Amino acid sequence: MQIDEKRIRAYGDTFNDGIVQVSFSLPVEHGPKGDEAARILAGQMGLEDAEVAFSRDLGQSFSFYIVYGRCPAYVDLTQIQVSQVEVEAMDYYEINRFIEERIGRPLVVVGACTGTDAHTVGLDAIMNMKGYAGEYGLERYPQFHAYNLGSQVPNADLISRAVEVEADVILVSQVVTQKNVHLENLTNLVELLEAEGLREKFLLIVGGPRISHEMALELGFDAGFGPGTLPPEVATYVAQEIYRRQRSDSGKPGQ
Amino acid sequence: MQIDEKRIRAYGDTFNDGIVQVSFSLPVEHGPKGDEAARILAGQMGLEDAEVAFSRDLGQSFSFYIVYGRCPAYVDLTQIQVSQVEVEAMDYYEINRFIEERIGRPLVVVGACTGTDAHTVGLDAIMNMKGYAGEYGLERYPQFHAYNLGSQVPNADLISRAVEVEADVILVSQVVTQKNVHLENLTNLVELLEAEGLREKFLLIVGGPRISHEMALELGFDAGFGPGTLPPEVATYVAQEIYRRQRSDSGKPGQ
Amino acid sequence: MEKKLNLEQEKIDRARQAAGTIARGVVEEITPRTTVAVERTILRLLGVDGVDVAEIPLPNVVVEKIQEAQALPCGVAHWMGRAILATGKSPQEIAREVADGNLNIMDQPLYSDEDIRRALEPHVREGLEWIRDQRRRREKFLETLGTGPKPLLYVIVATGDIYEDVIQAKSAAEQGADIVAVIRSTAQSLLDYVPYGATREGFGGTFATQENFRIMRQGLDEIGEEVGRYIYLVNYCSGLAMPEIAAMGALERLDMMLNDAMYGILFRDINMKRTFIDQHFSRMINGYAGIIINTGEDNYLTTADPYEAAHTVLASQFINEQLGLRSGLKDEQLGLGHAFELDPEKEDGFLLEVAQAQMAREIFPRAPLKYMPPTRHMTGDIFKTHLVDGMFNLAGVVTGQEIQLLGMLTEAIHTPHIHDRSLAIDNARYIMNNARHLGDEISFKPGGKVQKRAQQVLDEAVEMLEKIADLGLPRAISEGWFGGISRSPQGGKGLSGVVEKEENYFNPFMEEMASEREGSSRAD
Amino acid sequence: MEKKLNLEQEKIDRARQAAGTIARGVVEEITPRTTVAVERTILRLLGVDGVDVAEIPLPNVVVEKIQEAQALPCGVAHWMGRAILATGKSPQEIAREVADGNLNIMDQPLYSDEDIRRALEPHVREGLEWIRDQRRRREKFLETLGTGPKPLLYVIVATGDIYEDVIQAKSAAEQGADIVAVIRSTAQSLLDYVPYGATREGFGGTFATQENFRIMRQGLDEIGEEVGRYIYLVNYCSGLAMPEIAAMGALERLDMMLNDAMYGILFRDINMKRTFIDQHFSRMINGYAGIIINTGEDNYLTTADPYEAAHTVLASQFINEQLGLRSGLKDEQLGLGHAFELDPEKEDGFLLEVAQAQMAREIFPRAPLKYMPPTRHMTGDIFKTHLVDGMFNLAGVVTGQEIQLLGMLTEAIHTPHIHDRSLAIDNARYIMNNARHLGDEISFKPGGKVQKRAQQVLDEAVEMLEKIADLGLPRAISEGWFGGISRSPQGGKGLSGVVEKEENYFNPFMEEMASEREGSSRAD
Ligand code: B12
Ligand code: B12
Ligand SMILES: Cc1ncc(COP(=O)(O)O)c(C=O)c1O
Ligand SMILES: Cc1ncc(COP(=O)(O)O)c(C=O)c1O
Repeated sequence: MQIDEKRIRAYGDTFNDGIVQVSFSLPVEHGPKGDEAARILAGQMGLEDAEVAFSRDLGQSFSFYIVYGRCPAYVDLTQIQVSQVEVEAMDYYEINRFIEERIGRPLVVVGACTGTDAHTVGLDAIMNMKGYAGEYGLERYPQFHAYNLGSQVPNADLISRAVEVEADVILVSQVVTQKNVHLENLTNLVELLEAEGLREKFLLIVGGPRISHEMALELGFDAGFGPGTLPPEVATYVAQEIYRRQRSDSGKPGQ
Repeated sequence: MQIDEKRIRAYGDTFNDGIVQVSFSLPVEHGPKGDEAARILAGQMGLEDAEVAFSRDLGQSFSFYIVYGRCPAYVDLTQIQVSQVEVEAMDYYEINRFIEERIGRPLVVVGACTGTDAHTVGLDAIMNMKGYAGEYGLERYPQFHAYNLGSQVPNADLISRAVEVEADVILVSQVVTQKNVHLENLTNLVELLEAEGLREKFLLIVGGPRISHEMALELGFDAGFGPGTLPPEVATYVAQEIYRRQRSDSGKPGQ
Repeated sequence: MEKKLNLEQEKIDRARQAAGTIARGVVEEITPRTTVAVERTILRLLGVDGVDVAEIPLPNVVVEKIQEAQALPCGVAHWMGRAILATGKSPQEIAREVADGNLNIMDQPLYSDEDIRRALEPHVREGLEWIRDQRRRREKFLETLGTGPKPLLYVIVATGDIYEDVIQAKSAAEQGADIVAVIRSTAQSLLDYVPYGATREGFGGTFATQENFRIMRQGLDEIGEEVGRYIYLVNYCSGLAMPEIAAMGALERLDMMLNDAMYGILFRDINMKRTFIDQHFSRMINGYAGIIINTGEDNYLTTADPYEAAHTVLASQFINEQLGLRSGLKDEQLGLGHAFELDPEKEDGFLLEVAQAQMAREIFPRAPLKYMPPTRHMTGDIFKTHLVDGMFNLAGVVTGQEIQLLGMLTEAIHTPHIHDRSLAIDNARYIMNNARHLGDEISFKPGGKVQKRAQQVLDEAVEMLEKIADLGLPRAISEGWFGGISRSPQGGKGLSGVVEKEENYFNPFMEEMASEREGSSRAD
Repeated sequence: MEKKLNLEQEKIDRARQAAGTIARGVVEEITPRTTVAVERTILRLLGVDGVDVAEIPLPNVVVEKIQEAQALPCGVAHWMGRAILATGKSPQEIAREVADGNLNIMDQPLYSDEDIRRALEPHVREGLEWIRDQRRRREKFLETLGTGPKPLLYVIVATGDIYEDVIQAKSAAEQGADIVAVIRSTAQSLLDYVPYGATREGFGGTFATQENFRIMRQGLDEIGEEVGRYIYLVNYCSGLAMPEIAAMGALERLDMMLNDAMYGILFRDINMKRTFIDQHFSRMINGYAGIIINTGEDNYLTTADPYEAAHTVLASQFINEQLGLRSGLKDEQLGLGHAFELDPEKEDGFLLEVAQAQMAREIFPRAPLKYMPPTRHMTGDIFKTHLVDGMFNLAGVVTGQEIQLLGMLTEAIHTPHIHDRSLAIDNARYIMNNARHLGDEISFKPGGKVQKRAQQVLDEAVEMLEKIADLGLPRAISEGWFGGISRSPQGGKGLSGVVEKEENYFNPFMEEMASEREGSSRAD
């Protein structure tokens, strides 16, 4: 079976069959008319041969649909560029050595769950001693001075703390994304930093289960880390990026 | 909350949020590139803010995706016409009385699972004595003479049997739909009947879990019955339709 | 209920005794103090409601005025009583005038304590009467409509918009939900006031306001009549405005309240003293209103390891029980929390979950235990999550839980959508019906994995509680014994709202509630 | 294995005895007869393969020629032996020449039976040697690679295209599948021949051909090495070409075969006599090849009511066992079938399912029971189906099943897609691991719902079997005792392919296999 990388379609049990499953609710009474509405909606998503495999009454004149159909759309895999934080895998010891040898001083990191977000587990996974999935957090690294401000920290407080401890890096965690509250929050942080002329002083990093590097860049951050991030990935990125900036700027960031 | 029936969109937790869930596999290695391909494909289905909530390696360079996004498409409910077999609810006794009084003789019905289909349960539900969901099957009706030919009956055999017993009605069940084998089968039956000039002699009915009335009409049948059909629905339709034809044609069908 | 775990009663007794000692220590801390929130609550119960031009709730306006004058140690009741005597107006009128700047509440003639109490008396009576009416109304509904079979199915709504919430809640009730909780917006717990009016914009939840309570209560009463089941309404009695929310809930006939003795301390970094005082009065109100509280032990397992920390859940249940009884709650109102949070990849994890749930059932036989679903190990794999939720539902029915908070297949993705809830309810109904009497049918091998696990968890809890009884609860919390989170007695939000009572301080509601109730037999 | 159901051994013995009587009756019917399929099978085992210009398989060409001459009662071996002696050619060369019209197999010189047997002997030996080699190869793989933990996870592939099937099968193996069955196209079971070559177009499944077997076997051997587990291959040894498929499977190292004594009769309306004869020889071949058969009792519950008809499953298991042992299968090769098919809406249905599965486990302790998933009550609600499949997996692990055919969340929709299978495997792995030792841990209340149900089903099965032992199996089938389907001894397809043997008839493979094997101890 030769795959055409330029025309990747969904696969059920035969190449290019384009099978996809879709589910959604409609504010429509359950019944044949609702089923037909669901079929039409699936059609508008481009599905061919769309069939309502199941529908369920939700009460209150709502109904739920499970639809299968064939999606003729395809993706050109050769055109896909995933922007990801590029880090050569370094481990705990390598990172500490790298910072010691190439930067010559411990790096100061301030982290917080900002706004009204109180989900600290993700940030703790990166920062706390005990770390995550068997990897130590930044607090344990001799070459990092890490300040974990915890949850529900206003952006302004985070900034003033970062200034106070002369941080190199600001780490922000955002987990709650309902109504895009995280986007508002993150944008606001960048704006505050820029307004105070502090944006360039810090390496600005955001993480969370719905964060991607691409989105982080768009929001004006230096990097973004998504679900499953391990502390050494963040530590490596920080060390290498600060080293790179030092060399190219000939001035040290964050000082 | 006033709903605009002309612009019905999918609903997650806020009117018109358009939330839909999609899942599919791609013939692509699991990883960030695959996730991005899935996101793009969802985009081509018209989804906005599409996010890959989960992806899974399937081995063999395949991967599976669960995506959520917002579908801006809407459906105009006021334009939807569902063609359904229209039957006023009659019960066992009413139907028998109706046939006796208005048609004046028992109706002859021949049924089969045609082609290679061996799923008899659906047809039996309509035809057998014991019936389905508490409703008797046609065999129990004094005003029906029902012949159930069982499974895997070639179309030609079905036709010759129908001619032999002077049937008024042919019932066909089709359950296996893979590679659209049912469509071929059903089309072939209509073609055979037409070739032999017999199409008008019978009321031609098809049923099965993926059959709709609309599809049945398109294929040249008189009616189609989908999942959950009960025997009296079929019996009522048959009785009324044959009565109607008798009156309007002034000639009896099936004789 | 048949005992299946071969637990030693002597250990259970020791645990309960240690928890009693711990609770006594806490109560000693509480008694000489009040908080701004408690005082605002008194005003609310006296009928004060509404906001000023700056949208500040009147109870806050009044209490702040008194606090500015450093006169709160006498209690807001004292000052309000004097104002009533002086003006002949109602508390609400007085509050409004204070807000409008037409009345200086600090500048009122002096009256005897007796006069003051007498002046307040009709308002106190009216407040309590209203609550008792609501309680009777609930009892009436329960008599006529009844509820679903146990475990009751508990779902959350969390759209941020109270009107969408009502739609979702009604849909859920039609599907079979017995209990609906309106999750609060992320921001609310740290607000030292309660927002006002109907709200349509929250994040991760909907603001708890009295008007929102009313709107949802009405919606649930309507659908309850339709589906022929009384639908319980739940909200969050926690955060800096904890006792005010208790009052609002009592007035608007909520049926359950998330109301934990330590949750705010640990998970919202609210000051310890503040929390202990606030929870005590909250619980008195909940007790009086016949509201079932839901404690928050499940939360420990979201930050600590669910296998290692299992005994902290049990220890905390004992503490919540002892504190609850001391605040006037009955056993039947103690919806002690626990959770199904072990890593689904753990071999025999289901056996361990059943052990824990069965253990809670046997140790707290009269408590309407609240069983929380898997969350932390859930991913965006909606199919897997649905399945793990099914195993959770199975554990719930097999061990005879009373309140089953249903897991949602989209746990790791978003707050529940309308069909997520429907699928979750269908899941629970199927599993619970299909295995309805499995619990009656099976017993566990003596000395097997299930029995051993329960015994081990109990042993560890006894040890932990006896140590805490020595150290005191504040010290244990400082050392991070719960949820791996450490909080110091002087740290956290809201300490400035704690006030040492003066001698003539009084809280007419607390007094009245305490005198009306018969002390729960097990409280000493 | 611990006994949990308090079943009376005396009843089990009675049931087995009655089934023995029934089986003896069937064997009496079989012995004097052969069928066209059996004869074609002999040719295949002698090395005949390929098709003629009209795509008719050579075994059919040869057997039809002999049948036309009404000479089949002597058996194809007789005629082939004579041709070998006369031409000095191999059976394959002879068959090809017959097909090309260059040789008239009926027009061969006469030889003594002894000479004929001697002429066939090297070809018979070669055929059997090949099968024994395959068997040894399997044993070697099992030794070196081993298998997954029990229950083994069994999935189906059914794309209709053997090359897609291989992709899907390999993906499944990577996900954790232990057993892969290639489902056959709807049309195949009524074909009185086996299609030839690699096929890419089937409906609801892929044609069973020897080349397809080979392609899939190779694919599974490859992936088995990669994942470090031997992956079992399964196909359908049923329909009008049943014994030929047994031969093909033996030659291509299939590991399991769906091979039921009555399935074809009931569900494909194949003539009874034809089926009994075909299944006997099929089973001898399967037995010889070390193949595990899968019987089809699950199917009854798709047409009859799963609650009412539960005992017919047990009765049929006894019959399949007794017939199987008489065909030379060992207990360890009897993958007796049963199913989890109760309406999910049934209260305590899970208890009844566990009762049935545990009962089968206790009554057939050495059989690798094959447990079939919920199908008939499944709808297009993929979430619900996934969940019911989870309960099925739980029942499987709790009752110690050996072969678990995994339910698919799209059961009511389509044959499995690549991710359906992956989700199903993930489901089973999670449930079975998470409740791995639950079965060891629990016992059932004496006289409780579980025990009572098992006892009741056993009672009914005993009664049914004793009646059938009186009436004979054909009569019971005519009266619709299995699956609610009635079939008469003279009805159904393929009767014309049944042939009364002449005195000098012989089937060299049957003789050789019978003499090689030690009669199973329990067969009388
Ligand atoms: C645990 C939990 C809680 C705990 C939090 C305890 C604590 N101290 O953190 C408690 C019970 C308190 C809680 C409360 C609430 N929660 Co909560 N919670 C969860 C849960 C179950 C797990 C989150 C978690 O710990 N994941 C494990 C960590 C390790 O993963 P992670 O956060 O993704 O972190 C990794 C990466 O993202 C990355 N990362 C994360 N941050 C950072 C930062 C940096 C700098 C870097 C480099 C990397 C990085 O690295 C980490 C390690 O790999 C999720 C559901 C789920 N299963 O995901 C819901 C969930 C996140 N919660 C939710 C909600 C709504 C709430 C509430 C708002 C509900 C309410 N109204 O009361 C409250 C209030 C919380 C608040 N104010 O923010 C929603 C969010 C919905 C949304 N998308 O907006 C979720 C998805 C549940 C749901 N389906 O409704 N919650
Ligand atoms: C039971 C069953 C079987 C039984 C059939 C027993 C029998 N005698 O019927 C057995 C085990 C033998 C079987 C075998 C196979 N099956 Co099957 N089977 C099913 C199953 C589980 C249920 C079907 C059923 O009985 N439904 C109950 C009846 C009452 O519903 P119904 O058919 O929809 O009928 C109702 C209406 O549709 C309507 N109706 C139906 N017919 C008619 C006719 C008329 C005239 C009218 C008016 C109304 C009407 O009224 C009925 C009552 O309301 C389905 C999966 C599922 N859960 O749906 C798979 C399923 C139908 N089978 C399937 C397949 C592939 C097969 C096989 C081909 C597999 C194989 N390769 O071996 C074989 C071969 C069968 C063959 N040659 O056709 C697939 C079909 C896939 C597809 N969409 O193409 C399914 C969907 C399973 C799957 N996911 O793979 N099967
Ligand atoms: C006991 C308890 N109280 C309160 C909350 C939520 O509180 P908040 O609104 O403060 O986030 C929870 C969280 O689920 C809880 O378990
Ligand atoms: C024992 C047995 N044999 C054969 C089959 C399938 O047979 P066919 O290919 O004839 O449809 C089944 C069906 O699942 C079965 O259970």
